Amino acid sequence: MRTRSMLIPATAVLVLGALARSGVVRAAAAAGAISGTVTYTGTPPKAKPIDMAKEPACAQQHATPVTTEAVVTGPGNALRWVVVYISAGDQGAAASAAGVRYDQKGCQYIPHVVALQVNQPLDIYNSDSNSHNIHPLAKVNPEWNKSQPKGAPPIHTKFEQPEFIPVKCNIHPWMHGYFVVLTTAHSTVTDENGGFTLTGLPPGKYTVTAWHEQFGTQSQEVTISGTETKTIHLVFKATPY
Amino acid sequence: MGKLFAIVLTIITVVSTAIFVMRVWWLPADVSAHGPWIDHQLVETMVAAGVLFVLSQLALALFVWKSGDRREGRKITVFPGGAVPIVVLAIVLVGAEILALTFVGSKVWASIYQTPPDPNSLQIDVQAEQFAFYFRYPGPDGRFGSSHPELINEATENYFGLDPANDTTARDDIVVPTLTIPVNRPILLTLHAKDVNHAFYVPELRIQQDFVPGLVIPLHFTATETGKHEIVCTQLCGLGHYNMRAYVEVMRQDQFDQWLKGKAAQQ
Amino acid sequence: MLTVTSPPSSPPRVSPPTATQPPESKAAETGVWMGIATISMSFAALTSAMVVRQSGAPDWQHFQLPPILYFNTLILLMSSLTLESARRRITAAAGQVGSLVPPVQRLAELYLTLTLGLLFVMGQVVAWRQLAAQGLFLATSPSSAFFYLFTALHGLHLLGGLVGLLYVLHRLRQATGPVPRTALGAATLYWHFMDVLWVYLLALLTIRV
Amino acid sequence: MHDTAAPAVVHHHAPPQGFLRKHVFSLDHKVIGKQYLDLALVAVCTGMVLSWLMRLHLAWPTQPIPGLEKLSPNGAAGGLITPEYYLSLMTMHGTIMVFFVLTTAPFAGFGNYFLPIQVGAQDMAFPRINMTSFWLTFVAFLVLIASFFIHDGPALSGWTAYAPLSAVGKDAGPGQGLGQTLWAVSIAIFCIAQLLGSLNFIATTLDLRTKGMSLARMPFSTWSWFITAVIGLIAFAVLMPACILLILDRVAGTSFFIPAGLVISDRLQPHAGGSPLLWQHLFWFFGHPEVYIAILPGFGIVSHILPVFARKPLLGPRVLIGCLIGIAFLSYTVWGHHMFVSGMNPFSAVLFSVPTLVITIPAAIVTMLWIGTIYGAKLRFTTPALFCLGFVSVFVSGGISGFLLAQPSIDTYLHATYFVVGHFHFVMGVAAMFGIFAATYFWLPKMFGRMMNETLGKWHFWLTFIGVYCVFMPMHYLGLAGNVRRYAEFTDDYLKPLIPLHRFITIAALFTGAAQLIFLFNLIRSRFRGPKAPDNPWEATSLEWSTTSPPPLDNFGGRPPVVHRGPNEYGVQGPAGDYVMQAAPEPAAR
Repeated sequence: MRTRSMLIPATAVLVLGALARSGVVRAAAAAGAISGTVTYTGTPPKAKPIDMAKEPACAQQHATPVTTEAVVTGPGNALRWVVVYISAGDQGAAASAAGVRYDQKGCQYIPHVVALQVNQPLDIYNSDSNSHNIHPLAKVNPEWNKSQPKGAPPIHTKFEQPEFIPVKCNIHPWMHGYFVVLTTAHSTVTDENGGFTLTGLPPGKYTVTAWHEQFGTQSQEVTISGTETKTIHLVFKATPY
Repeated sequence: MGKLFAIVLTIITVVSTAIFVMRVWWLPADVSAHGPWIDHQLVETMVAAGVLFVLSQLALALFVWKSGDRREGRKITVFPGGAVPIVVLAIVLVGAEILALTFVGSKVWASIYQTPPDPNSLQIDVQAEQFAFYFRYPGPDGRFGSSHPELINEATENYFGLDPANDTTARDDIVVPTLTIPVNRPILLTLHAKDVNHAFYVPELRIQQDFVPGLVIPLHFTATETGKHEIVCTQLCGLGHYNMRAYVEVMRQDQFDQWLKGKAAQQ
Repeated sequence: MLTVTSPPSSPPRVSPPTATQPPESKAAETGVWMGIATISMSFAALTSAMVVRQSGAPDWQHFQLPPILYFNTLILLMSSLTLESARRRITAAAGQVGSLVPPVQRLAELYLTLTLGLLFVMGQVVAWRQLAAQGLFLATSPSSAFFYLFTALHGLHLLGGLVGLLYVLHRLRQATGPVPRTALGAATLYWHFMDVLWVYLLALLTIRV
Repeated sequence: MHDTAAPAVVHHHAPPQGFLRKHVFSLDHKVIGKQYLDLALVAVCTGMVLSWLMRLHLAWPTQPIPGLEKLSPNGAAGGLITPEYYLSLMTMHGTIMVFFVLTTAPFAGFGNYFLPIQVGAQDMAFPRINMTSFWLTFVAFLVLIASFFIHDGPALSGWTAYAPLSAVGKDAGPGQGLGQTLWAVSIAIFCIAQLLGSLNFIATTLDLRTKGMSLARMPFSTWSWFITAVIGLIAFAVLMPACILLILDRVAGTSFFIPAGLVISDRLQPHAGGSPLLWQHLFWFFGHPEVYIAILPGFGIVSHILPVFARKPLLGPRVLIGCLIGIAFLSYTVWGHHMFVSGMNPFSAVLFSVPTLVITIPAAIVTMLWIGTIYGAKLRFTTPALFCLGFVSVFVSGGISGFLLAQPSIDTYLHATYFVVGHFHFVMGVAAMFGIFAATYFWLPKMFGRMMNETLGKWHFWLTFIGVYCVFMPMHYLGLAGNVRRYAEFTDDYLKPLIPLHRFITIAALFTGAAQLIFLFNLIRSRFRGPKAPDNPWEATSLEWSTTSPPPLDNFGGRPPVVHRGPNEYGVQGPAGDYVMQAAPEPAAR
């Protein structure tokens, strides 16, 4: 796997470079944007503190215990870690050659959720002084499970099919994250205030979809004309358990 | 060559035995109520086995030393009495040792594993999984919520598959990754494994027991000293086996009550 | 295991046979007895596995054995009878007229045994298809799993016996050489064992499934 | 049994023509024996390299091993051995060593070559089955090795392959996909091969003995191979169906070993009702006798070789054979001592503990017989003699620690620690290897007609003898300190102080391993360039020394030997010296 995954980013860079020069990838001229916030109604589950007693090296890194990240809320019912993306209306673009960094630090995934395009390189690092194993529980893409000891080189990988892939570390059962692999290049993950911005959208009619790992999906139709920035608001219904 | 063999073998025997006798590497101090029996049995057996070890190695060394004798005309000599004394010796010596070990050993075993747990035991539910242990206390209501494998979700820390939405007894269950117990109180663990075989091993507590998925295995012990020790998995369970551990923290009863109250308040 | 007594194809390097019939090695028979021991052990292990697996398992699913199995049993028992009769006749004939090979028509019972053996295997396949038609497959329930496992393993061993019989038949049809009495005896012994094993398995399956 | 029976006619196959028939698909038991030994040589080199990698990783886990990334880009990225790769190395080391070395070399290899000769037969009872048996073993080995070259890597659930880890498939982690299936298939094939081999050994011993070779006159090595074959016939007959059940659980969705409600890596498994303990019972019913399959040929080899160099008869020959039979019988009653902490009924632990302790009696008698044989002997310190003496010493060292492990109450502490690792490496690993070395130095002159170099042999012995004690004795100390086995790294606080001792073991293991290169060199050079060996270089009595070195195709050049006495006639006035050969017609005078 490693040799293959080493080769593919390299080829991707070459191909994309050629495409960019030949003008196939359109410049971001005359493009609009969609921004907004994601919030919830109802009672979300309490974020639970994580006791990392099992891995003292990690426990020491957190002055106050970190909490579970399945549902993270912010001021004004903001909802964090929601993937917002264009699910329809996108013209399609080749995979970005820019690698996405996924880190393991203090026995946490940083970031908790990463949105990727199909075939976009993903580089997984271990910044801890202990081993981790990375286990993307893929069903459509090939599943793999691999240890990354302290000091081991980063794992370079990519996914060839769109899929919402839970990823976990079996050694530290609390470590959970998501690789959200999408066909579109237009995707983002909400910040601690529930905010997001999708940029570089040429005029046209789009469906914007927001996905949350516990609360499912919400969609809205948006039409962009010119270089305007449309603001939308997406709301999830939360349940305590 | 025979003399060389005898010397080398003697050195090996003496050095090996000396390291045992001097206890350069030895068991950690025992902190359990049943541990002294095990330690006693272990030392007894070790002495008996050690004597046999030294005797047979030295006999081998001695005979080899002597049989290298190359003097002209030396005749071979048969072992005095032939094979009969050897058979008798082996049966009597080893047999007596076996009888003693079985008799005493099975009493020790029986007193630990074949006795029912104390009815006043503190019951704690244990879930072993790839690659961690989780411990569950029943909470203020004194009852454990029932476990549903299909509800196990580690992303939300639901390691036992509890159903707080429908099962009220589950809502106050306390789940922690560190086995916290009061000193001098009988503890009854009920061992569950959610995926593969694991084992519960605390050298200081002189306890080792496998988790078997599909079975609930009771395990009881009493810790006699406060302190913090490592619980490690000794049954190969996959890539993270070496890192499957937890801590057991033995506290004074009042500290424990305090701790439990604090945990209950967080639920 | 029946290859031992093939006729010498080169001048014997051992002391030449003094009698008309060289002493035949009993190794083939010993071999079959050893084979019987080991096959029995394997099935004993599987039986204990079945007992352990059934005890306290909530997913044990009782089902009706396909009736064709009893018919198959009859066929297999008959094949044992024909084979035994063939063995006696051929051995007796060989004893009377020295080491001459019996005429081909005396082999009719052997052909019949072969046919019955094949028929049994086909009958077992029919039983499988009937079970499958009921929706009972290998992984449906432990009871069906053990059924398929036992019948398949027995069937494979029986096919091994058929190959052995074919080999003996081939030897008997050769015009030259001594009658391979030990080989025939060994093959017959094995075949009878397959019978006994099947009756045991059928009883086990009837009681437990 | 057939004392007066005329030699049976078996060797019917013509002298083989062509390379393939002569050296590859040969029916000759001698060629097949050599093939087994060559396979075991390849296997033991592989297994040893694996153990080096493991030891290096345990001592210096963060130190990249140069070149390893090229060998295994997936398991050792950056030259660092990942935990799963470590477990794969460990699993493959155990499987290769137990099955393809300790079973293949002393039993199938030397047994194939020398059992027929020692009973005066021209070949095995069933030469074609014999050939099939070897080639099945070979295929089993290839299947196992193939798992190094698949994406997921080899199996990692240990040579014991405990279910459900070994049964549930790839959800349980790397190595639990195709690698584990290949493991199970390989072992199932190996079982068939060994069953056929055992059957052959038994039939040959019972039916092909030459005139005058009564059972009581058989050499001790023949006895041990015969008894080992009987053990194997039963043991592998149980492991094979167990492997079939495991394969079905893995590929056909059955639930023999997988209970209901398992959640592995967040996935509820579609299985129900199976029993993980069932696998353990089936496996150890095979597994414990397997220990004796590995070591009993060593017993026979030492009992056969020791009198030759002691120049006196083995003490208590009948007692020895009685003990071997007793051990074989008892070996089937003790399997549960591997499962004291497995969650089986605590009462049965006591039941299994008693025969486990009782089995030490015949083992102790045998050891004392050897020591008693050395008493008052005129030892000739050749390399095979030294390895026999070493065998006795390491067998005692390994066997004695069994007293502790046999008791469930002590096993509660020592189970699954390095104490166990030290114990079984001494008693079945190193002891059996010493038996193999003794047999090689002793019989190579007969097999290839060339002597091995004595100086190199003695260097090899001394380095190995001291080396194994430096490697395996400290493991007992680690075990006492509670050091858990099968750990890829020692991250626990209480294990960290033990790492210096691990480093000592690693260095000792590297040195001991390097000493084996002397053996390898000696073996290969002597095989082709060694000085010519006479027919009976050691002045031994058994039938293999009555024929030429190497023996002709039918072993005795058309003159089957007639046996007049047992193999134990040393220290007597014989026609050629202080011994009388089994085939010598003259009466022996004491």
